[in-house]
Formats: sequence, C-alpha cells, structure tokens
Amino acid sequence: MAARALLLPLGAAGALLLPLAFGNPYALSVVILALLYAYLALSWNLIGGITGQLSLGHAAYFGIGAYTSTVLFADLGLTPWLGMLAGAVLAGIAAVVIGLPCFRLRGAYYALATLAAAVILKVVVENSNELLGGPRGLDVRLLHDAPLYFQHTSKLFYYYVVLLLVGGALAANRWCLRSRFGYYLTAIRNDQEAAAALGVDARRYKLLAAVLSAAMTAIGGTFYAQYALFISPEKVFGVHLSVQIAVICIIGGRGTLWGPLLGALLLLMVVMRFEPRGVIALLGRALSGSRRLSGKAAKVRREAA
Amino acid sequence: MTSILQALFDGLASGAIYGIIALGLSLQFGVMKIINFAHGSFLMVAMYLTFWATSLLGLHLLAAIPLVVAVLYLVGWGTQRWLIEPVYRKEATREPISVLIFTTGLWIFLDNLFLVLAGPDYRTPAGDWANGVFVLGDLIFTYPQVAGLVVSVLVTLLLVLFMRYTRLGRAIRATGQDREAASVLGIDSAAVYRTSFAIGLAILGVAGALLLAIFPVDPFIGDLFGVRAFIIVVLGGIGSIGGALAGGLMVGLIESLGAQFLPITYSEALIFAIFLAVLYFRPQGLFGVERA
Amino acid sequence: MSLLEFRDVTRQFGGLRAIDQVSFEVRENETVGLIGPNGAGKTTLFSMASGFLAPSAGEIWFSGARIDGRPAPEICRRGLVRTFQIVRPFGEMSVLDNVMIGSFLHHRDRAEARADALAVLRRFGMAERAGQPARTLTLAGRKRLEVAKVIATRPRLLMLDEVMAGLTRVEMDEIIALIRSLRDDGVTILLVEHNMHAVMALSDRVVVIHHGRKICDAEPEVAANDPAVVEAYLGGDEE
Amino acid sequence: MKRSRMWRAATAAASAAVLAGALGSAAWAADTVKVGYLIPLSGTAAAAIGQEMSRATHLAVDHINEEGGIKALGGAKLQLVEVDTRGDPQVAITEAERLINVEKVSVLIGAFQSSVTFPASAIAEKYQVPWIVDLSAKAEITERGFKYVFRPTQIPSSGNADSAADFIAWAGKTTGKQPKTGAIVYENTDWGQDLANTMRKRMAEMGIKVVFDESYPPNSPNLRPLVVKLKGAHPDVISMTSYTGDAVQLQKLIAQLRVDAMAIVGSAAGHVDRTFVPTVGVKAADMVFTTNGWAGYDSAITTPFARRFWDQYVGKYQADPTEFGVTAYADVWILKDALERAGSADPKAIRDALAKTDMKDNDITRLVGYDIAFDSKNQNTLKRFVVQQIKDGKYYTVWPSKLTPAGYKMVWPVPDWSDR
Repeated sequence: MAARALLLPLGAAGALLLPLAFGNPYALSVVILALLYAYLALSWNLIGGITGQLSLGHAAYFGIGAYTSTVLFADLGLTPWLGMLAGAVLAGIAAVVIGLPCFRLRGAYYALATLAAAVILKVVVENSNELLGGPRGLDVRLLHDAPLYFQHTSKLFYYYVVLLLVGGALAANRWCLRSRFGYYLTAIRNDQEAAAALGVDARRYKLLAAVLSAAMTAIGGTFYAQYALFISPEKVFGVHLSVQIAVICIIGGRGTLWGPLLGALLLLMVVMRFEPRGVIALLGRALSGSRRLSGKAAKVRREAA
Repeated sequence: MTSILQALFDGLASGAIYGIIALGLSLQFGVMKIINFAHGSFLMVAMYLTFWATSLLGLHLLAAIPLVVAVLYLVGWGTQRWLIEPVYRKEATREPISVLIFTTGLWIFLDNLFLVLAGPDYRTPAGDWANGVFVLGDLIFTYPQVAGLVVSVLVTLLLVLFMRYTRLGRAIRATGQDREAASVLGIDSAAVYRTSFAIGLAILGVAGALLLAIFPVDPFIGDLFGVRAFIIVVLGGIGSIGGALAGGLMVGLIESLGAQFLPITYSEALIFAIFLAVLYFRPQGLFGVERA
Repeated sequence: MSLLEFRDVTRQFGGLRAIDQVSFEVRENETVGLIGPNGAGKTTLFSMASGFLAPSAGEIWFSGARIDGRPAPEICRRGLVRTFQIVRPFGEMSVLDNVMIGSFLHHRDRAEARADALAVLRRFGMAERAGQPARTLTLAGRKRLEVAKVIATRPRLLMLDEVMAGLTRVEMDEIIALIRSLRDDGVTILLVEHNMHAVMALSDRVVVIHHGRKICDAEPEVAANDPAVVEAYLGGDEE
Repeated sequence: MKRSRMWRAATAAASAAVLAGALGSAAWAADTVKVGYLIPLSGTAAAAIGQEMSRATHLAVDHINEEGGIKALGGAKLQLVEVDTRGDPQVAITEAERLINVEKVSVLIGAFQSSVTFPASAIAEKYQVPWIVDLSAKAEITERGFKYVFRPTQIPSSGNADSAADFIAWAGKTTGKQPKTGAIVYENTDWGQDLANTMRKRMAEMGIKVVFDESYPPNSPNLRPLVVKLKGAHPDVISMTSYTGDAVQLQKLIAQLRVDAMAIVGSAAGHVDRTFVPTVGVKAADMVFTTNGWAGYDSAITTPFARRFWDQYVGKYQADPTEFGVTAYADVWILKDALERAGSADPKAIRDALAKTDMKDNDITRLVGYDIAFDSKNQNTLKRFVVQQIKDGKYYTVWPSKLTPAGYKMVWPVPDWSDR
C-alpha cells in the first residue's frame, strides 16, 4: 500500500526530470511524439475503450483541432491557447453530428462509418483552397520564443505541455472509470440493451463520451500544429492516423487506465525505427500477451474501484 | 452527350471490377464478421502474381487467371488456418478486435515485403492487348473494360449458384447466419471459415488480373482499393453476393458520372457521403436482408 | 388499483401477428403469472412493456401514464423493469459492479451505490461473490444476478422472464422464496414461467396467452381447469 | 525478454547521445566527412524516383572516394548516412534532427519532394548545418532567405511551367500551327498548383483560351472520368503535371480514349520517369512532349567524366539514368567542390564555401547542362529546362532547337490517334 502511494509521485518526478537524461533534442522529440500518441490513445480510450465503440475516425477531431487553432491564429491573431478551446468545442459538436447517426450502428459498421466521416472531412479540406490552404496545408507563423502563443524554440516547452496533457487525460480516464459515468459506459460496452433495461440512457452516455473524447483529441491536434508548425489534410485527417490511435490503445489494453500509455510507448519505440517486421513482431506479441496486459490493467481497475 | 454515355459505360466497367474486388471481402465479412484490413494487400499480391505470370511465363493476362486463383486459394486457406484462426478463436464470443489489429499488421507487412521483393516501381504487363479498343461511333470500349464487365458478372453469378445449390455453399451461408445453429447441424465452422477465406482470396485472383489490365501495380496499390472495397461491401449489404456487384457498379457510376459534373477531387467525398447516407437510412445495405 | 395495463395491444412481425389485441391489467401488490405454450408471445409482451419494442396498435399504461413506444431507460426510471429470458450479465464486470449499475439509478455517488448494491447482494446471498467477474458465475448464479440487478433499481413492478428455467429443484425453491420475499416487500410482480408448479405457488392470478391471443384470465385453480387452456397445452407440442 | 532488450537499446542510445553531447562540437574528425542524405525510398509514389537518385548519389560518393576523397582534408572519405523519408515530412523532420544531433553530419542533401524538403530544411537552418536541395521546386524553399539552404540544381516550379509555355509559343510560331485552346491538368498538391498557376497566366498571355482546368488527387484509383471530360473539351494543347503513377494512367487513358490534341506537354517528373514509356507502352506514349531538367544522353554525355557515370550506372542497374540520377550525381560533386575549397568539415566553413560556388564549363556543368552559382538567396538561377519529344520510346530534345540531335525532326501537331 505504501509502495503504491509512492509510485505516483515518483513517476511524476521521473517524468518531470526525464529531459535531463537526454543530451540532444532528437531523443526528446521522439519522447514528445510518443507522449502525444499516448495522449491521443487515452482520449480515444474513453469512447473506443471504456465504451467499446470502435472509432476509426478520430483523425477527424484531431484535424479539426489542428485547423481551428491554426486558422484562428493566422486570420484573427488569436492565441492558439484559446484556439485550442475553440477547436475542442467544434470537435465536440462534430462528435454529436457524427455520433447521432453512427451510434445506431454496431461493431464493424460503426468503425467504417466513422472512418468514412473522417475521409469526407479530409476531402472537403483538400478542396477548400482559400481559407484552409487546400492540399498544401497551412504553415503556422513562426514566432520563435512565444509561450503565450503556444510556441517555443526549445523542445522542453513542448515536452512539459504534452506531459500536462497526458496527466490530464489520465485523470479524466481515472475519474471516468471510478464514477457513475464510467460504470454506465462499461455496462454499455458489455451489453447495451441490458444496460437500457436498468435505466441507462445508452445514447446519451455514448454521446457524452464521444464529445469528451473528441474535444480531448482536438486539443492534441492543436498541440501537433504548434509543435510541427505545419499541417496538411493528409497528415491530420488521414486514415493512417485514425487507425494508429485505435491500434495503440488496443495493443496496450483498451478500457484500462494505463493501457493506452503502455501501447504508445511500445509501438513508438519500434515504429520510430520504421521496421515493418518489428511492428509485426510487436503486434504478434501484443496479441498473444493481450490477455496478460489487460488482465493486469483489470486488476488495477478493480483496486481502484 | 457522348461524354455522358461514355462515362456511363466506363462507370459500369470499372464498377464491375470494384464489385469483384469487394466480393471476397463480403464473403469473409459476412461469414466471420471480421474486418480484414489486409484485403487490399492481398489484391496487391494477386496483381503481382498476375504480372509475374505474364512476364516470366509469357502467359496472356486472362490466361494467368486460373493459376493466380489457385495460388491465392492456397494462400487464403493457409492464412486462415495458421494465422487468423488462432487469433480469432481467442475472441470468438466478442467483437473480433484482435483480428482487426492482426490484419492491420499483415497489411503493413505484405506491403513492405513486396517493396523488398518487387521494388517500388510501377509495373504493367507487356503487350498491346490492354490498350486495344472497340470503337462504336464516338464511344470507345477497351478490351480490359469489356473483359472486366463480362468476367465480373460471370464470377458473381457462379458464386451465387455455388452458394445456393451446393452443399458447401449452403453450409457457408448457414454458418454466416448463425454459427451455433450451424454447429448443431453438424457443420464444422472452422472448416467453413477456412474455405470462405480461401474463396475470398481466390476471387481476388480474378480481380487482380482484371485490375492489372487497367491499372499498374506497385507495393502500395492495396491502400487505394482496400477502403473502397469495404464501402462497397456495406453499400451492397454485408454477405450479399449480388449486392457486392451492385455496390461496385454503384460506386463506379458515382465516380464516373459525378466527375462529369463536379471536380474529380470531390468524387471520393461523394462516394463516402452516399455511403454514410445508405448506412443511416438502410444499415443493412441496399441489397442486404434485414437482420432480426 | 391498476398499475400496469395492456389495452388491445397488437404486434406484427412482417405478416405475422405475434400479439393480437391483448388486454389485461396488473394491480398494485399483485403477483400475476403470464403463461402459454412456447412462441405464444409472452416475451414479446414484456419487450413492449419495457420499451424494447413498440406495439403495432393498442396502448400500454403504467401508473397512470401511457408508456408504449417510450424508450427503455425512461420506463425503467418510472419503476417498471424486466429481466431477460436469456440472462444478460455485464460479463467483464464484477458481480458487485453489475448490481451497482442498477443502484446508480438512485445514487449518483459511487460509495452510496456500492453500499446499496452490497445490501442487495447480501439479501440474495451473493455477498461473498461480489468481487468475482460475472461471466464466471454458474447458471443459477447468473439468473439470481439478473434479478438482483433489477431489484437494485427499486422497481414498483418487476417483470420476470423465466428466471427458473434450467435450474435444479433446490435452486428453484431458493428463487421462489426470494420472489415471495420481494412480494412481501410490496413489489408488484408479472411473471413469465414455464414451470406450472412455480406459477401456481406464486401467482394470485394467471393470464394465459395462446397464438398471440389471451384465452384466459383467472385464479390459478380456475385457469388450470379451463378447457381452452387445457386444449392449448395438450394441442400444442409443448410439455 | 525482448522488451527489456529494447529498453536497454533505448537507454544505451540515450547515454551515447549524452556522451556525444559532452564531447562537444570540437571533434569534426577529418578522416571522414559525414553526409546526411534524406530521400523517399518507400511508402510514396515518388519512391521509384528516390531509388534512382539514391543509386546515383551512392555512385558519386564511391567515385569521389576512389579518386582519393577530399584532398584538402588529407584524403578524407565521404560517408553517406542515408534515410528513407517515406515522403513524410514528419519523418524527415525527426530524421534531420537525428542526423544533425546524433549522427553529427556536416551537411545534408535531399529530399526530392518539396513538401518534405520545405519543413525539414528549416531544421538544418536552425542548427546551422548546410542543406543542399536536390530537385524540390517549391519557390519558398529559397525565398525564405535561409543562410544554410542551397538550391544548385533546381529552380522554382514556375521555371518548369515557363519553359513549357515558351516552348508552346515557339513551336506554334515556327510551325505556323498555333494552338487556340488549352487544357491544364495537374495533381492537387503544392507542386501541381504552382505549375498550374504559372501555366494559366502564360496561356492567357499567349492568347490560348483555357477550356479545361482541373486537378485530381494524387495516386487516384481511377482517372478515366477526368479524361472523358477532358476529351469532351477538345483542347488543342494539354499541359500535364503528374508524378509517375498518375502520368502513366493518364497517358494510357488518353491513348485508349483517343484524345486528339496538337500536343501533350508533360512537366518532367512522371513523364521523364524511366518507367513511363515501358509502363505506358511505346505506341501509347508516342510523340508526347515533356519538359526535362536534363537534355539527355546525346546532348550531355560528352565528357569522360560523364561517360564514367553513365556507363557504370547502366552497367550496375541495367537502366539509363534520367534527370533524377544525373542531378543527384552532380549534387555530390558540387558538395565535393565546396569541401575542397572549405578545407574543413565544419558546417559553417562548408556553408561559406558553398555560397561562393562558381562553376562554368567544367565536367559538372556539362553533365547537367547549365552553370552553377548562387544568388543572394542561395538559389542557382542559371538552371533551365529543355523540352523533349518521345519517339519510338526514346526522348529527343526539341527545344531549345540547337540541342536537337541531328536527324530528328519534331512532330507538331501530332497526328490523330486514328491516323497512327
């Protein structure tokens, strides 16, 4: 018990001090990307993991976040910190628009419908040359060291921002798993009709989870835009991104608290080296070990309960 | 007016090939309820096999079909038996998510394997057959278009007859409708799955040859047609054989006719939008049967 | 006073009339048995009353409000709940978590819901299994859990769909005792059951459905001797 | 087991990086000069081009090292650290950081695609390591005024379209067969739009009415509807801007659907890819015009230096090099020239030497076909495109006319498909 109580502050301290271990920005940039993926997987986990709705269209929300803050900054000079919130709101609205029709669909149908929605958004952005830059994408104007405008030349700045995001997402997931909201979502995942028979308004809770998940994903989109300083439809709305987010969460153990984090770290260590065979090996191991990973996570979940 | 007629025919011709690409997926999807993300990559494999059969063995594109079909049948049987089955069995009671991840891995793996085996170049079979045309007034039909249309309809018809009138076909249908009930009737679902997956890939062998006549192959060709095949399957109704062809024809027509009135950069969005509309108003697909 | 009332309820599936102009009522504090041969339409009636199916015609009233066609969660919140014939536990969740889903209807707070659910489990003699995943329970355990889940929502009227099917004699007696104690607490019960012994033992009144029609509505002893009922059971290929 | 090994590898890499950082930048060892090379080798339509460029780059490094390396550095050898960008800007950015910070390269070359080169070269500027841009044509790459980014062998995309437009005007005048209507077909990307914008403007100036102006998403599964529409517009001259896969598909469709025009003019890239003619078919590709950044064997392989490159490339890879390979080969030699003058492997010294590059009439300029010197924005403005016509599967330079091989006569307008 005491050891467990120590674990969290120790982990947090370790994360805060981690950059000191890296002598060069390259290693840090890998870590930042890994954490961004972890954040996205944690956001996806709310709807895809806990609620069990296999979304393959989360790039739609990511793209909305990236484009909203970037356009607001470029055209109105609004700081991306606020643009980020605007993007989150827009993504939440999009989640309702996409979710209302799609939630009638189960399993694979739902997955394909969300995928289609993301592709449509991508094509629309590609065809809107004036405001959104079309297929060229948009550059974020370089301000160098302007933390108030979500920009800095030092990677440390982005590291701590994304660390904060991951912390927030972990907290959101934990709250979710331990509240009535989360219990209801878990019940919906297990058997939606049985849940409805017990008074659980499945559609309402699924929508809430989708909105929360979408808004969080959009915040990740803004972070990415500010970090890469360049966005394009293919990068932020692409099918590959959607699938990656889902796969990372599933590999780590969906519906669990630490699974998405684990998945991101594992996958990125291999993927960053771009070895397809490595990915296959990892996938294979994740499959055979999936029970073990999620078993462990389920234990954490029970202890939390 | 000529353009519209030409576009109409072109839409049907490419749609027939899309349909036959989706056919195998519809079968697998309908019987096993799995999302096989590697479908596009298997199409790529079929195209390369066809290409090698023509370039190394000197076969005509159409003559290569039986050979490629046979090879892919074996590949499909083996893939199901030794790769997918162990993964699938673990999650038989739930949404088979692991299969989705596994086939995603297979997709990345196959693409990169063929990048190593075949190099990144675009390849297309030698010979002028693929460029040959029938001219009918102002309208022009290429040999591959006509062949694609005829063969696709034929294959679809054969599969419908197979499913309806053979013992094996009926077993496949029964398993797709209710696995438990089928097993009560003494049907070995594992064997049915192997056969369905193998037939699904064998049909891709036909599709690969037809597609290669109009589209060059490279290791990443599967990405283009894979997602589209999923859309067609859902449009036509999961598990519906005739529906896959009809869905393919529909996508072909939307693409071909739509581009005559809108910039072609929108055609993808148009297809997806219609897909969503169908999903919303007729989730069982245009030609699917309502599931209880 | 009537708590639940079916008024000329009809339900068609394609050309088939599964339920044909059925009317009956369940009064407060009453236990009513709903019986009939297999395929008579009992579960269809349950599904319509609990909001999973809308009637093709007719009305269903509960506690002075018309509820046919309303969504299931709303009907549950009004105090009308059902169990499923094929039990539907939340398999990945623990037994306690399963029951908590029910008790969350009245408690927003997790600790309160938990205490409430534990109390229900104790009453059902399942407290020692609270931490076990629901899918690992035996059939009897799952049937019992099915009832415990809905009891946790504190219903006014409980619709039980064959909660005794597949149980041993001993297990069945336990469930019968449980249902009696619920009735004693003032819960109104509508009960679909194949086992005549149980129906006769528990019901104040039985409603008999055959081929989608109501053929009898009387005290258990009267119904058992009704020629139409006897004909329905003997003429059918069941039991 | 495996996981712990992975962790160990990661921590080892991290500590090695810390050590390298501690040693500081003083140690630019002179026995090798590390050159970072970013190029797409997979995962993109441009992978075929990247492969050709990579082969030529490796060949150039081998040749330089065989000849005794960098003499001003005591015979230091060039060491190529090659990275596959997969056409992905994010990969390129991350890899550029790694090349600079972990591999400690002195200079970078790459990365063919503008969309990749543009953001990734900003990393080189940030760390003050010179980047030699190979063939990326996006204007802003040099317009930004970066100090460390040089573009010796490419001019902005508009230059490509300008050459095509100049040629169309010239051909119309010399043959007396002036096109009156034009079509602009281009892929919906940075590069495609740059060229289309220039072409649109130039056609208007020439009095050519644009009757068809449409883009398509790159790597399209089915461009037939586009070509059907194009045919219905009956343009006299068609300007095409495509990478290989789309260029092949478009040309096959044009042949099949018998789209008749006085001329089809490609914009290098896909139309000069070595797989273009074999994949389209000799008949279907016949008499297509295309710009080309390089004038071809007859016009350029005139020196022993050029012949060694040509013969060894062909001997090794059984294929003729094109503009891509030639340019990639030349870029390494331009770097070598700068290294000899810098006498140091220090990035800043290399930058200063590169800026003073001034090549006229030497082996390298004869190979590429233009002189090399940089303006204030490190852009070589002396590069120009030629226009070639494909005849019986071979490329013949037809413009400027002085480069036309003896015995070749340009066909303009090209005959209708039904008359072939």
